Amino acid sequence: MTDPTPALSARRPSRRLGRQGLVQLLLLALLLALPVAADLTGHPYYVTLASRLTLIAMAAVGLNLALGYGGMISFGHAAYFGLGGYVAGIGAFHAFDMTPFLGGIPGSDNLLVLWPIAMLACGLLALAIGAVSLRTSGVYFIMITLAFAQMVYYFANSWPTYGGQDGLPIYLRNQLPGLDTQEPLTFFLICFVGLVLAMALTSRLMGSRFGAALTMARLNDTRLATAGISPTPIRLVAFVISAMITGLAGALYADLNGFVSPSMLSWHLSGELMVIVILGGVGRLYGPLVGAALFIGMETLLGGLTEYWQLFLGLTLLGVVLFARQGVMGWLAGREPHA
Amino acid sequence: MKQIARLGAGLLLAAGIATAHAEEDVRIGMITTLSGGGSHLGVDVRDAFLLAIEQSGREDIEVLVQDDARKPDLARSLANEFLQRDRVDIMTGIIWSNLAMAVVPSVVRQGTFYLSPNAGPSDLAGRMCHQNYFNVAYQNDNLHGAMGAWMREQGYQNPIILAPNYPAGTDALAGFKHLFEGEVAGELYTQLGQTDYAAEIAQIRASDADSLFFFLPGGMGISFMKQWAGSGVELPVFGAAFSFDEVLIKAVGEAAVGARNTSLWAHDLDNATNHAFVESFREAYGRTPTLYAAQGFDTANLILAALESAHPDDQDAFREALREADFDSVRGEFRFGPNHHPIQDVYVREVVMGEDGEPTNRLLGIAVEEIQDIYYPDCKM
Amino acid sequence: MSATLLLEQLINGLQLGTMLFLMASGLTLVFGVMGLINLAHGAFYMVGAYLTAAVTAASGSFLLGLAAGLSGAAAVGAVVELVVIRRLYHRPHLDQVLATFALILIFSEGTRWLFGSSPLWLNTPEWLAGHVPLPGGARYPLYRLVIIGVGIAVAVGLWWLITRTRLGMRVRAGESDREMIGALGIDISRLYTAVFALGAGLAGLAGALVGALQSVQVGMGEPVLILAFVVIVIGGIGSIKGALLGAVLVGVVDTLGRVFLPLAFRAVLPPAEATDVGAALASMLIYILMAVILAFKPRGLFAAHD
Amino acid sequence: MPEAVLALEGLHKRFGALAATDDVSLTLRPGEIHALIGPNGAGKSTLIAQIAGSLRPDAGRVLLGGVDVTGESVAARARRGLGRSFQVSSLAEPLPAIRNVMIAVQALAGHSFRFWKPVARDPRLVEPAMAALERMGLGHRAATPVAELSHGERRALEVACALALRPRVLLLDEPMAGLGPEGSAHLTELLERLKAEVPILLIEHDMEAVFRLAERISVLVAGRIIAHGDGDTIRRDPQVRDAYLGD
Repeated sequence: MTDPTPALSARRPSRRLGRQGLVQLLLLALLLALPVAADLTGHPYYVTLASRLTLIAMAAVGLNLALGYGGMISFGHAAYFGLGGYVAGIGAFHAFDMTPFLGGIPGSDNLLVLWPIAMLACGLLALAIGAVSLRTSGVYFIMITLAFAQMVYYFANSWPTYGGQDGLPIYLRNQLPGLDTQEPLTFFLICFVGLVLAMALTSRLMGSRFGAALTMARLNDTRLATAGISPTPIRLVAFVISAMITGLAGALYADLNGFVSPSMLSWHLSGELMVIVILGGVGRLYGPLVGAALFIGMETLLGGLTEYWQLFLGLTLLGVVLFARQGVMGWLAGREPHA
Repeated sequence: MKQIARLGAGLLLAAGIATAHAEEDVRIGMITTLSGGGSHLGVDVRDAFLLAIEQSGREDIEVLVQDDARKPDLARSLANEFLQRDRVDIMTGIIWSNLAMAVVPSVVRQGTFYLSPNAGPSDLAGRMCHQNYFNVAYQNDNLHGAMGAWMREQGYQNPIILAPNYPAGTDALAGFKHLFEGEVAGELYTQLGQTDYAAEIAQIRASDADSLFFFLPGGMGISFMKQWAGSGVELPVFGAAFSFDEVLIKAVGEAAVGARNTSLWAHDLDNATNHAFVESFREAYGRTPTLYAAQGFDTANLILAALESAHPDDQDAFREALREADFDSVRGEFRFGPNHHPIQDVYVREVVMGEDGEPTNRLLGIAVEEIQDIYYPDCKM
Repeated sequence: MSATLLLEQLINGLQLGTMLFLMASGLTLVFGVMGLINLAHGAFYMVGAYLTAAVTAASGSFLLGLAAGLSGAAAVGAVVELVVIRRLYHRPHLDQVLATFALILIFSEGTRWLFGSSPLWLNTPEWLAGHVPLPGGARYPLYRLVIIGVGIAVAVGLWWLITRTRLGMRVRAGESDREMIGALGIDISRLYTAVFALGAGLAGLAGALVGALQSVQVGMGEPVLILAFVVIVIGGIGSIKGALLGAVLVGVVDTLGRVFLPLAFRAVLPPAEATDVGAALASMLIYILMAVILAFKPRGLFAAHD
Repeated sequence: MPEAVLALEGLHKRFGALAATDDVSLTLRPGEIHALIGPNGAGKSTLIAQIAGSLRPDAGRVLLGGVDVTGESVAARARRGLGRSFQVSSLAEPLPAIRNVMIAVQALAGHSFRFWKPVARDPRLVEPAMAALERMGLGHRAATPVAELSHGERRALEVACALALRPRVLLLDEPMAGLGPEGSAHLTELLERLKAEVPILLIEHDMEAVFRLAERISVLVAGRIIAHGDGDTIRRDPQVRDAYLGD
């Protein structure tokens, strides 16, 4: 995995590079090894839990591109997560019912068909939302993205064809040719590959000319405009790519759960994705993974201990924001050289 | 390396290890809503369920309880935890239809029994019914339909009806109209989670309706009733027990008095099982049970009764025993239809001011005898 | 559709608007003066309602409860400011979002721990339970008119506070130039605590007043919070005038949309579908309004500053 | 007389009752430095904003190389060859110096929607950026984050960023501000050499530098240009002495 910051930063002590690289490698290895071990020892529950963690992390990787690298604080990424989920759900619904979608399009349970559609749909939605929202900035941007997500949420809630608030079940996991997606470990590996690809894409993207422009748009958009590059198209494209990654994660998440409902579109979920990104470390490649691991870990562990677990979750989050400024990834791996 | 050690420790902690349990023991997994809005329903189901298990004196039953925080994906994950890690024999506890739809189909398909202590979405009674799924509470339409029938009998001709715009809401109004069989003065839909009903109340006032039927569960019902009382509109009010449980009407106060509601149970229902239940629940928890508690209590007793004749590992025998429903229900007669949903009497209650100055429900009589849902013909079991 | 019903619905919209204004004014002040985005503002609304319910039940006096709700929420606000919020002023918006999101969880579950899961009882007091006749024959609940009155009184009070008092001068200085109040030798941290407590108190007042009309339960602040955010964004963040206008706009549009959209669609669609489409669109209406306004005025109607 | 590379024609801008820019016309010809001076509050910043494109004039036109750019954005004007530096340095602080320059080179090298190839090892970006840095004497600081540069180095870096655009016009907003005498002298020398390549519109308080560098000087007071001419003309102008130099 290439580091998004330039090789030119020769000042960076090599020891620190080693530490960050080592921690990152270890994280990926653990994420891969634990579910495989759980599967071998007959604990499929942990495989499923790891899939859930992986997909939430992937959704947060998408958000991190907009929020961390692009400086666009989107409080509405649940819209893309949920839309991706609904694409998977609606495709499966029509494939199962043998009814056409919107009058003519046949349903499909082939993931190779559903994934591109999910990403396309999310990309288009983000294009529309981004084009309006990026006219604003600061708190206005936070709030207008929230407003758009709420619109989608209420729409899904009251649209009866696909279950409304009850949601839409996916009776059989959608299929990938040649693989048994029902098998927990197989499905986990699909998710894992998705996460790694999303992270690799982010890393590659941020090292490219586009990434350089996006970084400048975040740090100093006047400088970018003065150089002759309009910040808004750069941001908009980043916002769209970000939404597509989150949407793909949502499509997989719906398949994992066998279920999609408006709760995947709720503002709580947008908030949780933000929390995960911040918890892990904003604008850090591995931040979303660490954040998701912590969040899911706390939800699982505390939830079993006390019915007031959300109180302790809140206290923990508060502690992190007040005392661990760089996110947990910063604590583990040191300061990002040019964050 | 210090950081790596920290990380490793954290993940080890996260792993946790399932404890083994003896072969003949019975393990029940309960996923219910214990935190956030609407958690009093889950709390009552849990408390009554545990009370019944405790009263049975059986040491070989282990009940695991988890909070779903009313999130479908969390409920789904907890269900996996119960199925794959704890290997429970029976699951129960879900309050909300949308969570039930997320969890139940996959649980029963994987060969585990699920007994619903509250939610009864129509799909699970009809085309998605399953041999391992038993609903011990009601099908969602039961109480609304029963109120429709009763209001027709009472001579109301022109009710205006109101519900939130979501599947359970539209189902409720459809169920009401199905058994009311007449024309209604109007149908109003509110937003889910809406808190202010001034606009709807003004519309009701402006209509020529002779009565009001509404379905607004939980906090929505409280808000509506308070505002209704303040509005001075004088139509008689009807609803289902979901807006008039003992907890809710205490929060509404005097404003609830006079409202009539259908319920499958009443705390003053006259049978020995019920007397004992209400008394022991009050003693154990210091409050009057709601119908959710009654449903939780019945669910536990149904399981206990079935366990007398078979262990869940013997799936066919245990299923047969559940189907028999040979237990003393707090609501009197209880049996299952072909789709494993109850065929039961539905009662009418009226909210009255109790002797302690707090409103309470009083049984008026039976609204409809032996009501059955309308979805069972779709059920191919 | 009679003129009376339209008038009644307009008053309903106004009442929803004044309630939103009580929430939004604190939110917008806190943002305008301290640059803080506070997701936990709804918690003070809940605290106000719970304290009012508890004190009213214990003392039998609604006014006493109201006073407790208002002052209690302000006190809780001051404590939260001292313990948590003041560490966030110089942090990026992101940190503020995370910390105040955490506060939502803490307050919701803390309240449930203290008061239990069941909604609390709180009703309109007898002496406010009457009705006022409207032209055209309908009767309007007195209590709702009282809420409108309180909202207007608060708006006037805030206007007076900000334009005519020393505290207000400092607040305005804070809006235009945060460095300057420091230079004036004003104790900024006390000013900030005061402003935050004022905002929390107003939210508490809103919760207390509305608690008599709605369910007093955990999480009651969240739907209002989102509406209040819509209000201040429409009005222009930091502007009290904008908050007032935005609140009334949102209140009226939401109320009228809920009533008239389904009716309007009935003219062109079959009744069942009209209800579906109308209700769905009505629930999205204020967000559409907000998007349209921001598309043309990206900083709201009365932007004070960024 | 060669055609003006930059021309302002009758610019007006009002803020409420205040006329911040009042009928300003001005030209910049190839090979010259045209200085714009004026007391604080004269409306220099407002004027610069209108030239750069971050503020739209109420009336009047801005022409770059004979083309009317009045309706164009900052970025579009930059692409037409308008390079500028800022009064308060406007750089991406956490990034190494060279990254600030590279973004300008990147803009010149075509569109930025290239998602794959890493910039860090792209000689087409790195080499011109290094050249611009070295020209301003910053070659050895290429990898240093801006936050760690001295004030003088930052001012030089601003100019390097503008130069990397290979501009046709350079708009420098008080480049000497905050520099010591030595730094000023050094920068003055640099600009002297530069003007043959790029005409410069120089906004500056350092009168010594202005009189030494500028072929023509315009004096802006209260939004209006009250005097215009070469150094001697301006020094002798009674209005200027009265309004500006006198005190």
